[in-house]
Amino acid sequence: MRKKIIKKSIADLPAFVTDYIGMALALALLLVIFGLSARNFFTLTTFRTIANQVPDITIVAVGMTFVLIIAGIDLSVGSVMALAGAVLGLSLVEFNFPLPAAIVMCLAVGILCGAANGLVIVRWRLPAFIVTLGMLEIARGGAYLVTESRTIYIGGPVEVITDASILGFSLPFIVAVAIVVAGQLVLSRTVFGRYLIAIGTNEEAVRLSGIDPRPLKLAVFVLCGFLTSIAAVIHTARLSSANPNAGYGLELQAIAAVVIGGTSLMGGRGSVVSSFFGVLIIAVLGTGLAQIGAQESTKRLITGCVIVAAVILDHYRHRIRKSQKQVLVSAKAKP
Amino acid sequence: MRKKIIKKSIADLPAFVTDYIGMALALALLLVIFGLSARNFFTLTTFRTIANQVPDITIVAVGMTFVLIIAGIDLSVGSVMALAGAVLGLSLVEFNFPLPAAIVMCLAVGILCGAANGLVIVRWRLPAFIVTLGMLEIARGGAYLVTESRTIYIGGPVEVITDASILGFSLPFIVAVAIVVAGQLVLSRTVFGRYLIAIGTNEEAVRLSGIDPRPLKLAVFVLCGFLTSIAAVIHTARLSSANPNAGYGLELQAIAAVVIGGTSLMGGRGSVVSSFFGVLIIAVLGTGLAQIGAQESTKRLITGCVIVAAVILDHYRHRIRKSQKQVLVSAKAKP
Amino acid sequence: MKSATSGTVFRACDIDKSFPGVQALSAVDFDLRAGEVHALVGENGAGKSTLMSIIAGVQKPDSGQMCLYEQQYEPNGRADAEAHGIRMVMQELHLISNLSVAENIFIEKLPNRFGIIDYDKLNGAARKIMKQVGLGDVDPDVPVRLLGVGQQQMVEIAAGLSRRCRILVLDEPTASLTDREIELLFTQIRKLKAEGVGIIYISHRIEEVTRIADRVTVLRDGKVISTNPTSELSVSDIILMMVGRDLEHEQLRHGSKAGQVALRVVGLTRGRKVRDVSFEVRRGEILGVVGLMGSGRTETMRAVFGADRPDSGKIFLYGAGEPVEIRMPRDAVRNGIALVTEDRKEQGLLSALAVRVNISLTRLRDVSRFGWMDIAEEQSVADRYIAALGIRCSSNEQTVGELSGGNQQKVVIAKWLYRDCDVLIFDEPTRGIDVGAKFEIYHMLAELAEKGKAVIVVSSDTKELMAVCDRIMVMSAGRVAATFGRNEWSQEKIMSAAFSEYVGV
Amino acid sequence: KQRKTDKPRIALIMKSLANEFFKTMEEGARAHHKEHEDEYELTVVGIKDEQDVARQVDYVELKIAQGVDAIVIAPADSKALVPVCKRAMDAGIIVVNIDNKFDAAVLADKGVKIPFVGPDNRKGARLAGEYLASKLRPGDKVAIIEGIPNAFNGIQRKLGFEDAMKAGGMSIVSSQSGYWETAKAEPIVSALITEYADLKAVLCANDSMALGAIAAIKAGGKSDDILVIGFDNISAVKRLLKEGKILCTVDQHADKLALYGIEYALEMLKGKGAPSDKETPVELITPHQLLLGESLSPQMAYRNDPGSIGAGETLK
Ligand SMILES: Nc1ncnc2c1ncn2[C@@H]1O[C@H](COP(=O)(O)OP(=O)(O)OP(=O)(O)O)[C@@H](O)[C@H]1O
Ligand SMILES: Nc1ncnc2c1ncn2[C@@H]1O[C@H](COP(=O)(O)OP(=O)(O)OP(=O)(O)O)[C@@H](O)[C@H]1O
Ligand SMILES: [Mg+2]
Ligand SMILES: [Mg+2]
Repeated sequence: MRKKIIKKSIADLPAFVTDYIGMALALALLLVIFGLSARNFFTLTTFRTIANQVPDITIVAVGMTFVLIIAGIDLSVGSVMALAGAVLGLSLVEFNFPLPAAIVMCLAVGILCGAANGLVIVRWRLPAFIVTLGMLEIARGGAYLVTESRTIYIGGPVEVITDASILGFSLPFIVAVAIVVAGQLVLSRTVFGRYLIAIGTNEEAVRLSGIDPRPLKLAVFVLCGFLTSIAAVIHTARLSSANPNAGYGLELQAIAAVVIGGTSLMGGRGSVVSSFFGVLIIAVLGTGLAQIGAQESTKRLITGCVIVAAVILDHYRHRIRKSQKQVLVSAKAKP
Repeated sequence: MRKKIIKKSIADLPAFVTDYIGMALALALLLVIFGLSARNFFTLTTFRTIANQVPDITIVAVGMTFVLIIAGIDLSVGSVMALAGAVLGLSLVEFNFPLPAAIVMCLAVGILCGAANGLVIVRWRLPAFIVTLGMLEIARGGAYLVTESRTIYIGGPVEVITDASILGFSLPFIVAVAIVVAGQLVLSRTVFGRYLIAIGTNEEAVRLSGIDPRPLKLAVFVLCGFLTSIAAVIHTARLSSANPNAGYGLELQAIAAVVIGGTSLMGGRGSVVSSFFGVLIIAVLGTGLAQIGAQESTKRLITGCVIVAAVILDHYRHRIRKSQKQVLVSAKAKP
Repeated sequence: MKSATSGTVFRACDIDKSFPGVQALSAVDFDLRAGEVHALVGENGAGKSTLMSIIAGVQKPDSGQMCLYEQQYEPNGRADAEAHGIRMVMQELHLISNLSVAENIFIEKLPNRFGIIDYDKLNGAARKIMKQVGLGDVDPDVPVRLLGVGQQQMVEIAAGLSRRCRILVLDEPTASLTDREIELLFTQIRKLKAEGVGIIYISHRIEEVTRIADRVTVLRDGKVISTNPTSELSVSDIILMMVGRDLEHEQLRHGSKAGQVALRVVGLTRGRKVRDVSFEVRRGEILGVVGLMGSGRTETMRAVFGADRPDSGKIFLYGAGEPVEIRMPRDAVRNGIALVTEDRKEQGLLSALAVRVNISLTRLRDVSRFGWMDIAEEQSVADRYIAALGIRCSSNEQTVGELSGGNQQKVVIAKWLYRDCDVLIFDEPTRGIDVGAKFEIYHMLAELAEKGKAVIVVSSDTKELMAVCDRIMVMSAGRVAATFGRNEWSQEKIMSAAFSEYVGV
Repeated sequence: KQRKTDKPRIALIMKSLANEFFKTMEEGARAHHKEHEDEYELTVVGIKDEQDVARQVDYVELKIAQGVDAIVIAPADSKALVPVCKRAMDAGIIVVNIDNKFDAAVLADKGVKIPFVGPDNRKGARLAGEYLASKLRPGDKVAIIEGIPNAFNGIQRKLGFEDAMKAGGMSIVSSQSGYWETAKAEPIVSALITEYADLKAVLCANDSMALGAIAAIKAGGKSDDILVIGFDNISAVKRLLKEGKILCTVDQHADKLALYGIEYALEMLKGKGAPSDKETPVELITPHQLLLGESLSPQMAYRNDPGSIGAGETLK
């Protein structure tokens, strides 16, 4: 009886609340735990630190969300970020390009890598996993080639990007949030987004509905490459240097964030905003564990457990959503 | 006309030839290229070296093949290998267990990790990708914890494993080949194997046929963990020491090998023998590139291209297979 | 028909089952005697499949009891039901495409020694059972994915017949079978009857029901309307009870005002399935296509639509002298050709998404502005088609996968009606659709033709084609065997044409 | 074609050539080889990353198979590579250990002596630490960013830092691994400066991590309060030193490291000298030195500091 009432009242909440409530709860839980165990956790600096750290991975996670929604995957984001960053560094330091020109070069690299991924996947109908695994190696090789395996220190010329701030928020953070918002709107409110969800649900049915899924899929990989190169600009600016080893393991981190956010690896279901929550959870976890000075082994153990716990939580959230939807539907169906 | 005849004659070949011909050709091509460009490539020692270095990854690849066939994935193999190896080292060095007892401990760790993966995946119906990603972190943390982040030198006690040899082949190589053969037979000839293919193809249909797919899926993850721990024994023996960082990136390497071998990431299709070919291709590539003294960047670029080229080749192989199969259906249908 | 000899073996009392927004079954009583065929008929969404899946343990009822041989029966999952001797051939195909035919048939009990499959025994047993259902010419070793939908359905049936059971449920087994296979199935059913097996038989083809069933239960809106011996009922009685009104059962169309040639196909060839096929359809005309299973009808239509690349052949549209190039479905749709595919689950629907999303998919441009979705407009479009086709769903937000088979089919049709193409190809549009809806669909086809569309209907039900078509093209072994006009055809002529190419070989 | 030459064939087996430090080593060796092309033949192989120990074992085996005359190896693991090197020596190949010293206990277990030619990382770290200590007051809080936990070099550097800090009376509030990587060090340092608002210095076990530390400190607005020291003297830190963003780093003369090993191997091939360890110079690099002009040429340092060669004290 009691249970029913609770169910009912959960069901009365607007959908977007239950969409994000699980995430928000998880995040809050982490904050409380670290707030209690680290000394200076609840300070402005902690939050500024996190805000400073998340923009690049957030932007990559947005791209990854799109890729996962069409039931693809992109393992090359880390390497592509390194390559794009390397080209940015080279353009600025070796060729003395002005910053805008160098950024254009960098973005072009991301777009090209994304396009290469997309074209091969679409042309030969190959699994994205393996093609982007190939690109992971290729782009990393390219980054080594371009930088001669050296870290390129850039300094001033790129630091303007991180130094700019509006209302106390750094430019990269604002860009990242803008991309999240735009991404969510594209996904849920545009024809393009609708097609992507449809492709992720049943590509063959989309094709037989007279829509060619190939340019759309290609576009998604290009978009992911493009977003990755924006992340590369921000990453490079933050570290004032271009490192050919940058973004090592970024792909798994980004996928973890996106999946923690409830996007399905099977395609057809996902939310950009939730991915952002996923990124925040991972960032808070990292910062918190570092602040309490956890051992490497502890860090790994806890990170692993949080990842698994988050998806288990998501499982239950889905159940609630489902029952909620059912209540809604039957309420509508009655009259 | 000519084309038709070729098609026909290809179609007449027994299935296993076309199954492996693409792989064999790719391998032969690599051998020829390196034979021409490296000085001492075609020597017995080169091949002995390769035979020495493939057993552990081969065994992991067999486990991964099973996992991919049920449309799962196991990202934790590298970490689990490190953890199992660490336990092996600890048992031998700290607790002075006899080798068989230490091996039992090591295998138990693999089985436990696999079971943990499987249970969580099956119980909450979570995607294997994210659960095993969690395990990747957890097992690595465990390996650090157990070894206190140090390499444990073992020496003599484990070296007996690699030193044993039969007919000139080392024990690990023989074990690996035996596992490949057994794996292939299990997959294609046993009820268990056919159920796995069925689950990978259409889990819902399997469930509706009155077969509970959950224990089977669990069994596959346990099997993968078990095989990974056998690989850990071999790996540890080869290095005479247990390294907490062992198997870093092994998961992607194993998946690449398996997918190059034509196993589908979507499940329902795969072959253990082909995975072995995939492992060999990657090993020959690595050895060959090292022998000609390729730069790191070149190595990466070429490895990436070979991965992509291999799956493109596989695409065309499938086309041939398909036309062959269709001929089969109608040919038999006639009388 | 011989009436049942022995007593009741199964009884269900007062079964209730509701899904969110739908009372699928309310207070349903149902019983089955040994050695009888008990037919269950009703409109789409009447609750037939739901009742059967409860009996077969796939779903649990909300309330009510079931008794099997006077024993309380509460199946816990399908395997449990099978242990009780109840088997079901489900409406939707549930085959494992990568396994062989034989493996699919014996999936839950593969003959083995220490876990190693005995393929000789397996294939031998499969061959025997396949011959009984008319799959004798298929190799049991072939993976199921290489078979056509019709053949796959026969594999499902074969799987259902493969093990001894006391109760056999057949949920629309004949939906994509042609007469030849249906005869074979009936032979099997009679054999089982003689052995005392109770059979529950669901079909939308009422003539079939009157031929094979001993008793008929009519369901409407989840309630049992009546249960009567077949001998006491006529076809029109049954339809009246099902639909609640009388359907005129006469010819739908009287002469056509065929106009310009809308689609002309010349020398279309694709592999061995489609060989040098030429035909044309005019505006305002309905062309029926019949043939035996695997005769190449589906392949032909897929090739026209660009779903598969033909090896050769030309397609001319709307009387143009130049052939159009159709490389993919997109080109076909842009040229005004639509194809309602045969396999709705795999090829027609986004099962996990809402009805609204499925209907608007073909024409998103019209429910959006500058790439921005106009959800309100989309909903109103969806509601319009839901009303027009009588799709039973709780709202346009309901997930398509939750609808009954027939309603899913209507969603696919709605999607193409919304696209408003000039040439419409329907591949088995009435597969799994109830008489009422079938009638509506044929009305709709006629209406489309009236409006000047060119319509092609592929169907395995020759009688319904004869009711609605202007011309009927018969395919045999990938070739066009004959084309008949309205006054030329007869069931016999069509059948002999359908067999013609096979006899020669 | 088995082209037998009289020239000795030397194999240089490195860690990751994608790492600037080893890349520089490799280039130094290649340059040396170019100058002395008539004296020996050189092949260089490197592994993917530091975790790729097994691959390095394979490479040694490969080189044994190819029958090289000498192997100069920078082992990725100070224990796991010993057995295979012993096999090489059993096959009559001269083995010289550079960069990362083999574990003494394992060498003893295997009953081999492999000469080590390389710098004393602990000493280098101590030098940098002491320089830092001179800028701090006793009791100041400092943090260490370590390398990969089981890397011998990293452990030595951490110990050196600790030696200096203890001597100076500083308090080490945290010591975490940044995995040699910029991107991994950055969030850790960010967290540390939040947690310890009065942190005074960050000691990084390599320069790449120092880059991350500097970025974190800059983002935290503490550039003026916190000192950073690094290790390796990669090219990128030159400007940072000049700009005063990094206090000091340590140069082990990567470009010479490999060739010291090669020269030593050549000497041994000529039959001179029993295998004994050789210590190569480490040098503290401060902005001060940079202002004096380029740092002392390493060759000079090598000559000017003869005491550091040969008498390599064995470290734990
Ligand atoms: N899983 C489900 N979730 C929600 N509603 C369902 C579900 N399964 C069935 N329904 C609804 O229950 C009703 C009965 O469906 P059922 O499949 O039993 O009909 P049917 O008589 O078999 O129809 P058809 O002839 O079209 O196959 C339909 O309105 C359908 O939408
Ligand atoms: N490209 C394809 N992909 C998947 N299935 C296909 C494809 N082409 C044809 N088929 C399937 O192959 C089967 C054989 O096609 P064909 O056109 O010969 O049969 P048909 O006359 O339509 O008979 P039926 O549909 O009753 O089996 C079809 O049922 C169709 O579902
Ligand atoms: Mg039904
Ligand atoms: Mg068909």
